[in-house]
Amino acid sequence: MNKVVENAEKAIEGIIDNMTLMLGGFGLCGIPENCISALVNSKIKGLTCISNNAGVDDFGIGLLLQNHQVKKMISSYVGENDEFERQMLSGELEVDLIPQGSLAARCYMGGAGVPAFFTPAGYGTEVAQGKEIRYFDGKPHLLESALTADFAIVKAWKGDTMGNLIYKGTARNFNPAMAMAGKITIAEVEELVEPGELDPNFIHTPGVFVQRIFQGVNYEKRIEQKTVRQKA
Amino acid sequence: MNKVVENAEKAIEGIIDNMTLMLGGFGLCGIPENCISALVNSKIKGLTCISNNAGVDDFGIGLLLQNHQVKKMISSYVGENDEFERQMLSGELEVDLIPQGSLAARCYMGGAGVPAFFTPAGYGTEVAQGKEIRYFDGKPHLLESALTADFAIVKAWKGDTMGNLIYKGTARNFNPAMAMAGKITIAEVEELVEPGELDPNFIHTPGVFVQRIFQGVNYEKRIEQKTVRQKA
Amino acid sequence: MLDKKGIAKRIAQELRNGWYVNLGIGIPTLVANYVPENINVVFQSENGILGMGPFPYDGEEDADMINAGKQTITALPGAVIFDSATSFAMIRGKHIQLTVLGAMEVSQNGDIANWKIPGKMVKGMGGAMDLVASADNIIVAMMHTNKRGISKLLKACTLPITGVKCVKKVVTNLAVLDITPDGFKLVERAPGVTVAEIQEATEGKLIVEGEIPEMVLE
Amino acid sequence: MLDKKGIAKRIAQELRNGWYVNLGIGIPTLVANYVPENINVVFQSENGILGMGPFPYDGEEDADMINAGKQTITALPGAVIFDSATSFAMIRGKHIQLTVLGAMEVSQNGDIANWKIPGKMVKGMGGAMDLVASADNIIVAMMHTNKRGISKLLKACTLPITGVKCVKKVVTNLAVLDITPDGFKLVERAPGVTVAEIQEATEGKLIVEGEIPEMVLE
Repeated sequence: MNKVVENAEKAIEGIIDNMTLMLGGFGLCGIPENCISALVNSKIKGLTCISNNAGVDDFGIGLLLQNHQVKKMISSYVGENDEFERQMLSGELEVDLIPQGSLAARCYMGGAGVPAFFTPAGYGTEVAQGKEIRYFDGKPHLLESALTADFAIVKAWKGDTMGNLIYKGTARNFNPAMAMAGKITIAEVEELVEPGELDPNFIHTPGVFVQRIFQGVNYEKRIEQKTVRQKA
Repeated sequence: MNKVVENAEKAIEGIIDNMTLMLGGFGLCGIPENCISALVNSKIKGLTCISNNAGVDDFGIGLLLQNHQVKKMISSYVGENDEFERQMLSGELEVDLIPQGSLAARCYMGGAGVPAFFTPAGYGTEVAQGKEIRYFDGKPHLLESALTADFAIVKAWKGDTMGNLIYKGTARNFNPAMAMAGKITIAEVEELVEPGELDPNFIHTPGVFVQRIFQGVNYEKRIEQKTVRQKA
Repeated sequence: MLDKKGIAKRIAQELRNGWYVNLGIGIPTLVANYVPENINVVFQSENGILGMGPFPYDGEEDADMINAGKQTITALPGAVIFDSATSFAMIRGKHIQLTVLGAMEVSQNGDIANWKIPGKMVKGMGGAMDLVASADNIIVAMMHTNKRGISKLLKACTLPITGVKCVKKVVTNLAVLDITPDGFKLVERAPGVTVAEIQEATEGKLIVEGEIPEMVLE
Repeated sequence: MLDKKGIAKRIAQELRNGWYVNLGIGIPTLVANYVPENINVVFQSENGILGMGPFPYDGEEDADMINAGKQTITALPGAVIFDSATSFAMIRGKHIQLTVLGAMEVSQNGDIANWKIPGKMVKGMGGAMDLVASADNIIVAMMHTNKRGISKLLKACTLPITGVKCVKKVVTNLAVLDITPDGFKLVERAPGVTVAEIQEATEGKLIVEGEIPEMVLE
């Protein structure tokens, strides 16, 4: 059971035009930098990207936007880059905005084989349009459907050759839920180790959810908002 | 923020007749031994117990059954003890059998604020009686409701005074999902430590789900089926 | 009249020992600076941390440790990291005792609008819709009027709403108001602000019963 | 005719490299002993482990390490522990490639009954209903007839069913059969067993096309 591929180019083999991808990360934190670069180089287009955010002009999913490879974004918060705004206003880019918790839950449910579930988020708002409403304990809920993707691409801190993953800090974010929801899940990691090196008791994503894994290179890990305090 | 109580007797304060409890564990593995003892001594009766199993005659929830404190069991697999069978056949004990995965999901959803969800488990069986059926991708699913409890009682390996928990091995089982689903969640741990001693990156149950915690004593950790191989 | 720090200070008085608290971006973030000395609360950031601490010292920032505003942060002893699905399980499951949010508009029945202005670029609701739909205790922190002097406390929201009948309390530069079935109930005046001034700045129904005390801020 | 070990050996031939496999209690558990040498599979136990290894040596058993049958087990390198909700997320989400279960009855359309006998003490379905409802690839391991000689491969199940139209293949002491839209298709005979004997022991519709090969077991 060896899921290791050589690099990002090999990892994204099989991704073709018009597929749906999930990409882990929150802002620029915990994004699969290597696979995004490989996608940019691949010229694959017409992608539907499910990702909490859409990167910035010159990093993250912003690079795919610059390259006109994205047809649709499914996100909770976007527009931190000018190209995104331009493409959306011109109608080139379709955007589906989803409450962040519903997005996370819809990915988790997709991976967990729960096709639909009720949540209170969005009731009474435009998010509720066209959705079934049902009351539980007197409180209105929307029926939300699960999300899956042709490929889910996640970034972890450490992984083993069987696909078991560990994330570091808040770079975890959407990665575990999306790892569950890919028909094929690709994991890029900062450090790839042999089976047995990770403690079975402390693995965040069990390898069963991961089909391909590789050790990435040259992680930039860009900080969007460096905020610091001064030493007294 | 100190959630520490002195012992099991203090931990179960507020549990009264006819309440609904969740009790973690799978078989006798990972059960809250100290709290079960305290409940036995308490004479509280009419309890509805949500637990995957019902213990054995002289251990685990079996002790509560011997004492006629349980009105109803909600479980996936029971009857590994004679008293259980006797009470069920005599009509003294009500039993609601639920597929194990639905039980785990219903607890998780209860903790996660999802009041109902669709699952394929049980379609076409007596479990489906009275439940809404809906097709997704051509496949029938049941609408299952979330479970919550007046008190959830879980057992962890280590915990800190803020309620953060770590489980060991397969003693994890139902404990994390039930910890989420208690209106009040009690955690008993083998080792109680100060905040900062557990790595924030490797905590199984965030303290936000736990209201009371104590270090248990005299864990028996009984093995139901000792199965071994001989050294060559 | 209060400035933004004053609003944050007043909201900090609402904190109770042992609460888990989610602070939105903007004025709400400042609340963390004014937690009373004898009060212990744990701050949640919905991108996946409980026990968020202060910003790191310069040079000690970690790209893998940010808050929901994408700012670099630290973790306090007892902190715990989790994924987004678990984070919103906490929120949706009502395990967070207080949510403090900014708003563009609040209506007298507790509706809130804070995510979208028609005709302007829409950036998305982020976690706001989940937070307002699930939290039992939501305080809105905002200026009483917008930059053009128009009231933000309305009979009904004019902007697309984020959630219905969810806000419990509003703290503005002018006043503290509870949302009641009958409208905005004036609870406290900001230092030096008169009831008449508050009435003037409130488009929605304002309920004034008896003497309205002035806020006490250290 | 096969014994239980033989059934397990034959099922082990169905394993493919890289599969995640859930083995039920009874005959299915034995499959783990006969994994072909060039095949790597990972065994899941639904109480929360992937990478289940052999029983521990005497004296090394750990009360905190058990399988779904409550037997003490070990973990192989690369194993991972998880909670019950995650375990059934794997199962329900179709991340497990093969499920091997015992059964009391299987019908020719793939229904399975393996949890309840009316009039007898009901112990519960455990994880069986979740497994059969979600798994795309279910092999049933069982004796062809019960102790009274009555067929367990039926036109329709007589016992309360565990799942509908889910079984893909049955391996018994007499034969390997595929479930097809038209009935039980005979694929292989157990060593020394004739087609007539299999026909005799099969109440449901048996499809026999051409020469039926005898199983090859090392």
